[in-house]
Amino acid sequence: MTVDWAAVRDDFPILRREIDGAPIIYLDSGNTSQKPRQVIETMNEFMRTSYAPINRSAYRLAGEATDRFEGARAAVARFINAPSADEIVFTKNATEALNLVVASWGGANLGPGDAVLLTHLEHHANIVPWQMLAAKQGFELRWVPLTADGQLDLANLDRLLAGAKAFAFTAMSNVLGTIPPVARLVQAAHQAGAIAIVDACQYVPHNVTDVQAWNADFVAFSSHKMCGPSGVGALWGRIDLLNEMPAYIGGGNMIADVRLDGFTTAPVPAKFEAGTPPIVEVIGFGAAVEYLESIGMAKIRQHEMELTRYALDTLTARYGDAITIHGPDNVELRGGVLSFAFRDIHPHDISQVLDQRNVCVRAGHHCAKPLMRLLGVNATARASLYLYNDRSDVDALSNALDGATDIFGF
Amino acid sequence: MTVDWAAVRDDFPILRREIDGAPIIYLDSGNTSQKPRQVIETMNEFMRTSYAPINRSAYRLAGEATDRFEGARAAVARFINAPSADEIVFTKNATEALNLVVASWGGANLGPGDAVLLTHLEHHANIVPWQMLAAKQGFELRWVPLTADGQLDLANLDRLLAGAKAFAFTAMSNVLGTIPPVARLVQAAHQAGAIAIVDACQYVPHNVTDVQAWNADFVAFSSHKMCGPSGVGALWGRIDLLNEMPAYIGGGNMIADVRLDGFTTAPVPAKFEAGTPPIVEVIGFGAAVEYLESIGMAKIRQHEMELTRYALDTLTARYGDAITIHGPDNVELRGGVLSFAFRDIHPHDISQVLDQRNVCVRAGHHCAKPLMRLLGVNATARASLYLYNDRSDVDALSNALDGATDIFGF
Amino acid sequence: MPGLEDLYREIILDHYRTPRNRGELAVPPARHAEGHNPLCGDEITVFLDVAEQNGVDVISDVKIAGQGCSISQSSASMMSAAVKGKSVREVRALVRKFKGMMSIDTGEDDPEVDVLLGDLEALQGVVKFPVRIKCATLAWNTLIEALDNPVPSDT
Amino acid sequence: MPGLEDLYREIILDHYRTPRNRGELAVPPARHAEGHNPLCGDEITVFLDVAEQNGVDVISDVKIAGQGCSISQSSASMMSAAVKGKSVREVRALVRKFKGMMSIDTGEDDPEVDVLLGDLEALQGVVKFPVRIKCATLAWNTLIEALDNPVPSDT
Ligand SMILES: Cc1ncc(COP(=O)(O)O)c(C=O)c1O
Ligand SMILES: Cc1ncc(COP(=O)(O)O)c(C=O)c1O
Repeated sequence: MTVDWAAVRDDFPILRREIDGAPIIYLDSGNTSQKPRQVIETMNEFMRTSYAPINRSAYRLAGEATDRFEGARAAVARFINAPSADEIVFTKNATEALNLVVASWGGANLGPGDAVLLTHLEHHANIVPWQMLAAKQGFELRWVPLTADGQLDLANLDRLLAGAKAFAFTAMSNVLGTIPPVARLVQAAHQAGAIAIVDACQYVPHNVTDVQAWNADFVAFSSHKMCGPSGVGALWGRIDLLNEMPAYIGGGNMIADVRLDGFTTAPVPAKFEAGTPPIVEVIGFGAAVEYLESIGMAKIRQHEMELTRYALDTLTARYGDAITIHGPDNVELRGGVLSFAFRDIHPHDISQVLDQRNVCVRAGHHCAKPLMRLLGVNATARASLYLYNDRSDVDALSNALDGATDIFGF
Repeated sequence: MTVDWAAVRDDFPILRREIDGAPIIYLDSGNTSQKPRQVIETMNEFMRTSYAPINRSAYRLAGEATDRFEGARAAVARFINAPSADEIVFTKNATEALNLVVASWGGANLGPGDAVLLTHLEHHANIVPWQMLAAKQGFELRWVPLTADGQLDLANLDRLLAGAKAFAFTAMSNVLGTIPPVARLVQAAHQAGAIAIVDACQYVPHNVTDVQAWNADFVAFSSHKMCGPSGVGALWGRIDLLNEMPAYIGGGNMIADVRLDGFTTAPVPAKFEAGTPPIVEVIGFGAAVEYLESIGMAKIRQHEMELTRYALDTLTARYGDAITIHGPDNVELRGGVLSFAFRDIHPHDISQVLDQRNVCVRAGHHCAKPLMRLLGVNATARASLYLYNDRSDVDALSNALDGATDIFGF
Repeated sequence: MPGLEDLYREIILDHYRTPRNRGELAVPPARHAEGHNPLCGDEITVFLDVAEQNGVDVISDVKIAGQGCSISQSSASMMSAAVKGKSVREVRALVRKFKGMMSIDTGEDDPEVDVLLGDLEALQGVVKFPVRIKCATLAWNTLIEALDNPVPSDT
Repeated sequence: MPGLEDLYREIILDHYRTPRNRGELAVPPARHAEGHNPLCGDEITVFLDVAEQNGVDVISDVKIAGQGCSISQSSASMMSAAVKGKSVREVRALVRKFKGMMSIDTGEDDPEVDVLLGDLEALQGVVKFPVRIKCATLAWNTLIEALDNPVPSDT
């Protein structure tokens, strides 16, 4: 069955919003995605008719809400093919999910003489927590370098992994779109005796994800980048690791017992979910994965590959050497994230000119300053695609770029 | 001007939901509060027309969303009379706010030989984080005991504070309703050279809050208990303390710069807001405080005091010795949280019987197990009141209790 | 009260008011485990004496301590009566059967053991009240803990 | 492009293409500070030589290093031209005036100092593009940092 992409587009109310009499061309989904009416209405309806505490009260309304909350956990687990819903820990975003692993697993397992391997592709969320812990516990950080077209340079992977206790890497770069060979990296990590932590924040929204096929140990992602609400993310972890790990943040729900002189922890996942959770947001997250499933992740990936190909071709055909699009050219190896340099115009000015035509792209360092330095820039403009984008959006981007040429006089 | 409380009640769509043909009697607001249509609609409308990233992208849609987000921060600051909106750090809930203070301020300032003073009234959120840090850094925890009617016993306060570096206490007990004399406790802490950390999670939703009048150092609270969305809380802190404190969780937004060998932090409050924030939820939180302001916190407090008096009188008049309501009898000294024991019936059974008449109360330890042990119970039933409750709700509770008498045969 | 008859059957209230096998057993030789219901604060401790009889491990004695609501207490009491004297293998089959009645999937039945729920069927009504399922199963999960992961004793 | 004339005035583009006072000053004797715009990754370093002349502290030289968009770079360039040779007190007054033009409240003006924005008025159009205000003020905030909290020099 083919997907009616125009109908998909219609699911997103904001795409009908007009500024200066014309609709928005939203090309910033790598930053955060828009929400379909199915998600908005689920949250709206839930707050109007069914809002109640989770796992704390015993009346029917609360039981119903708890069932929906746990149903969303099961839906998220299924979406990434996790063996069990108990292995899904809800966090506030992917950043917290990564910090949780670093502080809890890393806090208990890393010390002087140890090493953790990262890559030059990483987002700050998968760098700074490690730097913070390394400063405290004194282990070494190592980095997988990049090839000229922005792929991981795996030539020395085994040497880099030798003696490492963890390998933490992105499944898709938010700057270059690069999709590393996740299963192969996990295998290399395991062979070296390291655990594998996957920052799948950009991957899960756009691809079929199977954490068991990856054979990873931890996988982090965020709801807001995958048609779901802000305010919630998820950590999937192998149950044996989650069971062993010490508590992360302390408070209600994560305890079995508290006495004046100490506490014992609740079973996973409650152990890592202190305090009142993002109740409405988790339920909206569940609606988001159901929405994506109703279309099919394989089809979404196909759609985005075609659109990415179209964008790469359109922009280079029209602007030739005046445009540099970073990252791999082969759309099998990349997602629909297009970071580019255009003439000598600063990305912020490009974004400004594009915004005049309602074309929304991000200009900046994309929370990946080390990568920016390697690219030799301090910012790029970035157009990022999602299921609700189509060729007309790419054309609008291409046309609007001309305006920059006018003003900056080339 | 008097408030039209029936109109207030009408603002909450869920109160029109029926189960078994009768409306819900929601008496569990101490757990989490219901949402008025003004908040639901703000979130709904924002997601339909204005959703965009915050503080990251430069196009107009993103600028607009950032302004609304920061506008909500200003609204929350004003609501508690904070000197500056920069002193409001958005967290995922009050629990995270307290963990942030403990891990960041406590992590940098507490070690062997130091002491922190807590009270027997505390919620797990203000106990467990301290126990976790104390286990790592080896300082002493001390406890302010209670009087027979559930107030803080301050007879030995100065002795308990001697040598303490922090005094962390609740501004209103979620079990007994007790409202300690916050300003006086802050002053005592300061006189002893300790900072004062106020868990105001139950206080801010129900009272006029003035953090400057309290002269506190940190104040934590949650949106979901004050008519706002789940998934967001706030920490207010004195700017000089926040400026000095090390980062808490690491990632995007909280940095000024990141290099392979380390990072520098952004100014407060960004320093403590790593990753994509709960965008929609913060904006909904802003709508919630505006909603509460439009009614007036002094009037809400007055309404709840009257209703609490009515509840205390109604229940004791009808059930006499068969009911024990914990906490102070003077409604000036307590909020509308009524924990009670009824005959010898277990709270869970009470809740079950009440639920049959759609009366929603919480049965359990209320995340305050140390306090439960002091009360000599392992659970209580708790009815908690808010602005949308009225005398009919109290009457419904009182009538439904009779059902328990029937079944358990007294 | 209409609607609650299925939950509060007379036999359940009887076990609640007059719990069987209350108390503790000396540890060791007994083994024990503690269970918590985070929802309502219920705490239960199950003590077991396991003895070999004719080459089979048998629950020769059982005691229940702790506090809880009518459902968790009566379920514990009825459980204690049901498991006393049974072989460990029969007890495991009974736990599976009981949890099955609570609509919790516990995998395949043991084809070689035949156990009957008997009085325990009175608890069937709990299924209509999903939040109470945790109360009804608390003692049973704790029993399995006491068999598989007992609290280490000091000696 | 219609709508952007107010932002990209000719004089602004001129300062962007031909920035004044680019470079560094030896530290010490110069003082310097770094500024970041987290939104777009712009980085700027302001170097200042402050010398006493007739009993008043004067900005005797200024250099700007770093990278950024047209607005942050032209604002830095125009700032450097404007502050060179001015007394520190005049410079503070100018910063207040400039930020006032950017609709940022900076409190009372200094009643005893009279400064003119001159060419800087070309940046007034930025106010219509609120996200660019941070670009326009980056150099100015960094200038104040260099005066009040310069990066410590090694000697
Ligand atoms: C690759 C990658 N990792 C981590 C993150 C952090 O996600 P969040 O901001 O939702 O915590 C992002 C998004 O900003 C990302 O693109
Ligand atoms: C007194 C008190 N402190 C802290 C908390 C924790 O709040 P949250 O669950 O929103 O983090 C609560 C609510 O459960 C509370 O009542």
